[in-house]
Amino acid sequence: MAEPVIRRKTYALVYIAMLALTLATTLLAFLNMGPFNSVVALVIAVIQAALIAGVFMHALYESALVRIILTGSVLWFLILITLTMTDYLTRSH
Amino acid sequence: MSTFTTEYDLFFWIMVVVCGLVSLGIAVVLITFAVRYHRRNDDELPTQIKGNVLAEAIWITTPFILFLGMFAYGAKLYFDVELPPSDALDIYVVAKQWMWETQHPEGEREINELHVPIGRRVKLTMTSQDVIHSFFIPDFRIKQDVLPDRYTTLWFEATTPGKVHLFCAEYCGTKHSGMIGWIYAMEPQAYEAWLEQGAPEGSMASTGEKLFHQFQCATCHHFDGHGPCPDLRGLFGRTVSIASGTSVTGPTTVVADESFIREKILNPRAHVVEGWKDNYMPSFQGQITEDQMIDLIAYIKAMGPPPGGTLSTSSGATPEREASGPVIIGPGVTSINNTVPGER
Amino acid sequence: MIAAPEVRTEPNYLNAKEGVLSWLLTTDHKRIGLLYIASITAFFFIGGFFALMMRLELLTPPSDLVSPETYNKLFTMHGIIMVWFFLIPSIPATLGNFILPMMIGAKDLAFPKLNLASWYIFNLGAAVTLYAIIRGGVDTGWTFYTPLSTTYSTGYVVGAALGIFIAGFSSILTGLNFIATVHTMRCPGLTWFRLPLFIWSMYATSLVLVIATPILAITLTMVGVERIFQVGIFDPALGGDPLLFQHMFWFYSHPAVYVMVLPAMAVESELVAAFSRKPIFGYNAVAFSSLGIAIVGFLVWGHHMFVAGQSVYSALVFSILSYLVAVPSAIKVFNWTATLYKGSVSWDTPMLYAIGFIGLFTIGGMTGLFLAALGLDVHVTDTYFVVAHFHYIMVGGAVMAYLGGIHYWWPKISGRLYPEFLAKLSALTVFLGFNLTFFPQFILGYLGMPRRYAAYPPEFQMLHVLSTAGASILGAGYVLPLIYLTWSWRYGPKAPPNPWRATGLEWQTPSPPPVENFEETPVVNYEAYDYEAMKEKLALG
Amino acid sequence: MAETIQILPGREALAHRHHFATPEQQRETVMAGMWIFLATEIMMFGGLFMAYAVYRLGHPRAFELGSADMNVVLGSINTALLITSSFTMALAAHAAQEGRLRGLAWLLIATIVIGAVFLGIKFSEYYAHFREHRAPGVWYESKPNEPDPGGVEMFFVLYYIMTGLHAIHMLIGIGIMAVLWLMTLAGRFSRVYHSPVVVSTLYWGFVDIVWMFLFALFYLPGLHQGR
Ligand code: HEA
Ligand code: HEA
Ligand code: HEC
Ligand code: CUA
Ligand SMILES: [Cu+2]
Repeated sequence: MAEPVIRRKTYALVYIAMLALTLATTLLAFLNMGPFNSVVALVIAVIQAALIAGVFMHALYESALVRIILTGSVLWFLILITLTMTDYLTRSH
Repeated sequence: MSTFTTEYDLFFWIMVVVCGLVSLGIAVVLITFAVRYHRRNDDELPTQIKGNVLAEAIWITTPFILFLGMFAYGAKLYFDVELPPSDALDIYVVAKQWMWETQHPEGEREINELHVPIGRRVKLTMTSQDVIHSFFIPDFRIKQDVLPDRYTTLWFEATTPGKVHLFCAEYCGTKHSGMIGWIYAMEPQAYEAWLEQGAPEGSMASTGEKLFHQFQCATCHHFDGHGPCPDLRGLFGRTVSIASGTSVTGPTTVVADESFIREKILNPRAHVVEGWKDNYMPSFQGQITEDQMIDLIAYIKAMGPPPGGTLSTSSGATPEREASGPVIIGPGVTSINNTVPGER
Repeated sequence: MIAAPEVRTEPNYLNAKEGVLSWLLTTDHKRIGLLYIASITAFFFIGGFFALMMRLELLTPPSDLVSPETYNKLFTMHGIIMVWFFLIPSIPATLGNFILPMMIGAKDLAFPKLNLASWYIFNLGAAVTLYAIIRGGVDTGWTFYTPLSTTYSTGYVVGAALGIFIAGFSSILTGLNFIATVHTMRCPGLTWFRLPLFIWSMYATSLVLVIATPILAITLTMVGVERIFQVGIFDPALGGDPLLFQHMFWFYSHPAVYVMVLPAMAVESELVAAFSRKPIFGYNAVAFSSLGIAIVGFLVWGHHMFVAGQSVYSALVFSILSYLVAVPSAIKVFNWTATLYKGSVSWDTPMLYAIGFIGLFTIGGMTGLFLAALGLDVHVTDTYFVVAHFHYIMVGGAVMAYLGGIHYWWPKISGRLYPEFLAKLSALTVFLGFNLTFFPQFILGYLGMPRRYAAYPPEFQMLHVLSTAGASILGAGYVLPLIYLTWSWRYGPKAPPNPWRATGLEWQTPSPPPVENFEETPVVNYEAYDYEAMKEKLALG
Repeated sequence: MAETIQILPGREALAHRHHFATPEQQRETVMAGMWIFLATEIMMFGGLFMAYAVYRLGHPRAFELGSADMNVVLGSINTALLITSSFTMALAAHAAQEGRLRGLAWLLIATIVIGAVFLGIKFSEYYAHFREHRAPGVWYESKPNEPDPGGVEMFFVLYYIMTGLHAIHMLIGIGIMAVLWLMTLAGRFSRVYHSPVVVSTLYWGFVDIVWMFLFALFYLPGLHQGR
């Protein structure tokens, strides 16, 4: 199995994108968009997470096994949230 | 015995028979094979059979279908137990380490005992003062956990007179096994007679009325519709609009049931009523016991509609049926009571 | 510590190095397996001792032998020890550790040092828990429900939780090690669908361990923080929701029950194949059912909360998913049974345990179906019906399989044979004692006897007496193997490499195995349990 | 985008552990092991994020009020710092892969220093909250007339637990990096053997990812309503 080596330029581009996204999310948070404030903040956070995982952590370049582990664990976290929310969102008396 | 007892036992024994037969079948086959194909000599090599798709398909689908049946039957029974009818006799239960306090609308209080009439639906509204307990009447086949800072309900209709066990079924500390009592199911006349001899302090609502004055609720909540705050008459069971801006992703309307009133008293600003955004109701957190709380609620519940019929509080809300069963309001949002974990 | 027998001709993992340090610092998966056997056996008997005390107390209706307070501590410590310090590590950390690398033709696990570390972490956790027990014990039940555990209990909750928290990391490390090993260390030719079913099941177990255990860790941490700082994470009086705790606890603990039973199923598949001399009927179905259980097992936790106050709609979802997870179990039971068909079925001790497992697991599982039926659970939840349900699976099922596996691999582990007659006798004793102990509890539960009761109304006494009688027989049945296996370790007749003429790679190497398992790396060009291909080698037919 | 280098078997005695058949097998195993470990970390923080979700749903307004107490300037500086440190760490891994040990040592130092500054800022924030009596369990006071004070307190409880656990991870990470630095100085790494550096990059990246969410959930919700 070969080890991925990523060009420094790629790292630099990602770095700049990350900083830009941070700026964007902070500024957007000052607007009042109702519930969409949280949506925007979370979407940007997810993009940032994907950038770090994909490039800084090489997930994009690693074997399928690594990607399965990564998506699997994210999926399981979503299961935890979703099924718990079936309770909290439909509770009554 | 209650109406559930027969329903429940029928299902239970059907399950025993179905599962019993399947287990018996497996056991018989297993033992037959073990005996019939017992190894004759040490070097024996039997015919190698790797599997059979048809057999596999049969024993995947058959249990699955049986399971679906069990699920459906179980779900039906569950909904009967879980959703209280609206015309029931209301009884309040407060659990504390390690005793049960029950209270009838007429004001009788009992400890570790509960008298109920047969042939009449009874709805228990329960809360705990400390840890989680569970109200369990084995003979009636019903049980419901009782949680602190929250109301849960349970209902039943007793069918035969008699004295049956009441247990606490959720482990609640040292004397969990001592948190037991008796349920007395009585003929209606006997029940009436029993009610007669008690109630020294008057009904729950009248106690509640005294408390309403004692806690100064009445200084704000006048009955002329012109006070500095909403008129509470006719409130119970109605749908109330929540002022926007006080809750961003939270519910916008709420059914005014026990949990709502309780929240209003303890954590009033979690959900402020539409039109009253700038008037503050103070919190009574830490001042009102669970017993007093249920009396207050009984009082508010017992208030009739305002004489004129018009309501000063909620914007255009029409009187609703009693909140029996979950009421879903909008996408994924329900009546707030208990959507909201751990309100103060 | 188990001392190496003096006469060993071939160099093997037992006599390769001498001295206590060579054991305490070993990175050999086989020796670590033995270290684990020592630890969990001790915990089994401690937990069993607590069980016996409980059963004695329950002989009579009032709480006369011990006070209610003591009784509460007894069942709490019984549950904690049996679950976290015996059953969860039992098969994976002992048999799994010992056998798994050999089965896939590897020299060791992927991370041998982590493996040793996991044993130390386990013992550290155990020591902390024992310390909490000795200092006065805990009385919250093994489920640590809030707000009892965070606010009201006077026991050493933080100590016990810390112990479990630490032990959790040993589970995680074991699971991580197994997954990495199975993925990357299989010997040449050993493709996924040639793997013994033991591996599939163990792999599924590891997935659950790795994904679920961290949630337990964080949940217990939150309980600890809440208890120490008195802030309201779960306590409603301070602003929290106790049901959130239950969700988080069961998100871990329901998958954890499959951590307890999947390894038992792993062993079961090996036993049934070896003692019927046939491949497991429907290999693929059994293999995938293991994964199915692991995955769907994560979606059902709410069935522990049907009357706890969760939304009724949520309960519906959890109920139907619970039925879904029962399907793969059913597949397994039917396939094991079908494997015996036209086989060459021997009645050696491991097979007796294997057959006992199928019967008891079926009963335990089916009563699980009662509990998963929403309306039925309302009455029997938190009664002895539940107690009987899970003992049928965990004691009747998992412990039986564990004992079966220990007997099956004993010749490999120790290089010695155990006394067959005593072994059969104990298998029978365990089976009978078990049923006498726990069958009456189903009836008790249906009649309404709540669990965790130190005292009870007199009408339940008869059934409790039966149960206590059964427990004494059961206890004797468990002490017996301890004695004769220890005896045979030194004095048993020498075992040949493959006493059962089984097909697994672990049997293709001497008993006991050499340090790196195989003289030369094996190459596999046949499927699991392929007796046809191994005919010559095993001198069969 | 990615070019690859082949690992040469058998060059480095240190690199190859006896129970692996080949160094490639070893590398693959180590990477799998680390990612599985990160999966457990995801679940661990996942539990906390779930608690956050449940309580925020129950107390939407209170969480915004609590968030308004955060210092968003320090928060964004910290976010930028952490991103920078991830960048230097990724470059460190790159240097290790190319066998540039001097570069590796300096990049590790840079990462450690930036991480330490992050923690310094974080603790100064904790201290400021403490001064405002916003430290549940230690010294907590609700503001007068604060709506849903319970919810606000819950916000702070979660804030401390979640950022605290994150800070602990940072501390551990800095410790690991210090060890890597010493190993680098001792000449333990090379073009062939550097998996500890790569594996630590994964860890550091994960810690960074967690912060992205913490920033979004604790610092941002209170901004739009003015401070
Ligand atoms: C190893 C442990 C283990 C296992 C494998 C299981 C397996 C199952 N469990 Fe059990 N369970 C526990 C351990 C376990 N359980 C414990 C410890 C508790 C109590 C915790 C506590 O509160 O302290 C508990 C509690 C528990 C409850 C909550 C009870 C309550 O507190 O109210 C429920 C409810 O649904 C349940 C259901 C099930 C189901 C549906 C399965 C299924 O997976 C079973 C599937 C198996 C079969 C069904 C048998 C084989 C199938 C066939 C032969 C098919 C043919 C059958 C037919 C067609 C009918 N269990
Ligand atoms: C793997 C799990 C496991 C195992 C193996 C067992 C084994 C046994 N359990 Fe356990 N049990 C649980 C898991 C387990 N249990 C759990 C999780 C609970 C719930 C706890 C809770 O509610 O919080 C529980 C609860 C529980 C109760 C219910 C208590 C209550 O609700 O009030 C009972 C009652 O009979 C019981 C009995 C037994 C018995 C008789 C055995 C027997 O199989 C034990 C047989 C073993 C022996 C008898 C040992 C023999 C040892 C000696 C003879 C010598 C001892 C000497 C020394 C230590 C020096 N258990
Ligand atoms: C200082 C004035 C004040 C006092 C004292 C007071 N309230 Fe209120 N109450 C209000 C105001 C203002 C509102 C409307 C704003 C809101 O929803 O918070 C209100 C709302 C309510 C509501 C909801 C009404 C609706 O239409 O939905 C209930 C129920 C209630 N109060 C009960 C009580 C009880 C019971 C007490 C005494 C224990 C009490 N109040 C004491 C001022 C007061
Ligand atoms: Cu109250 Cu148990
Ligand atoms: Cu379960």
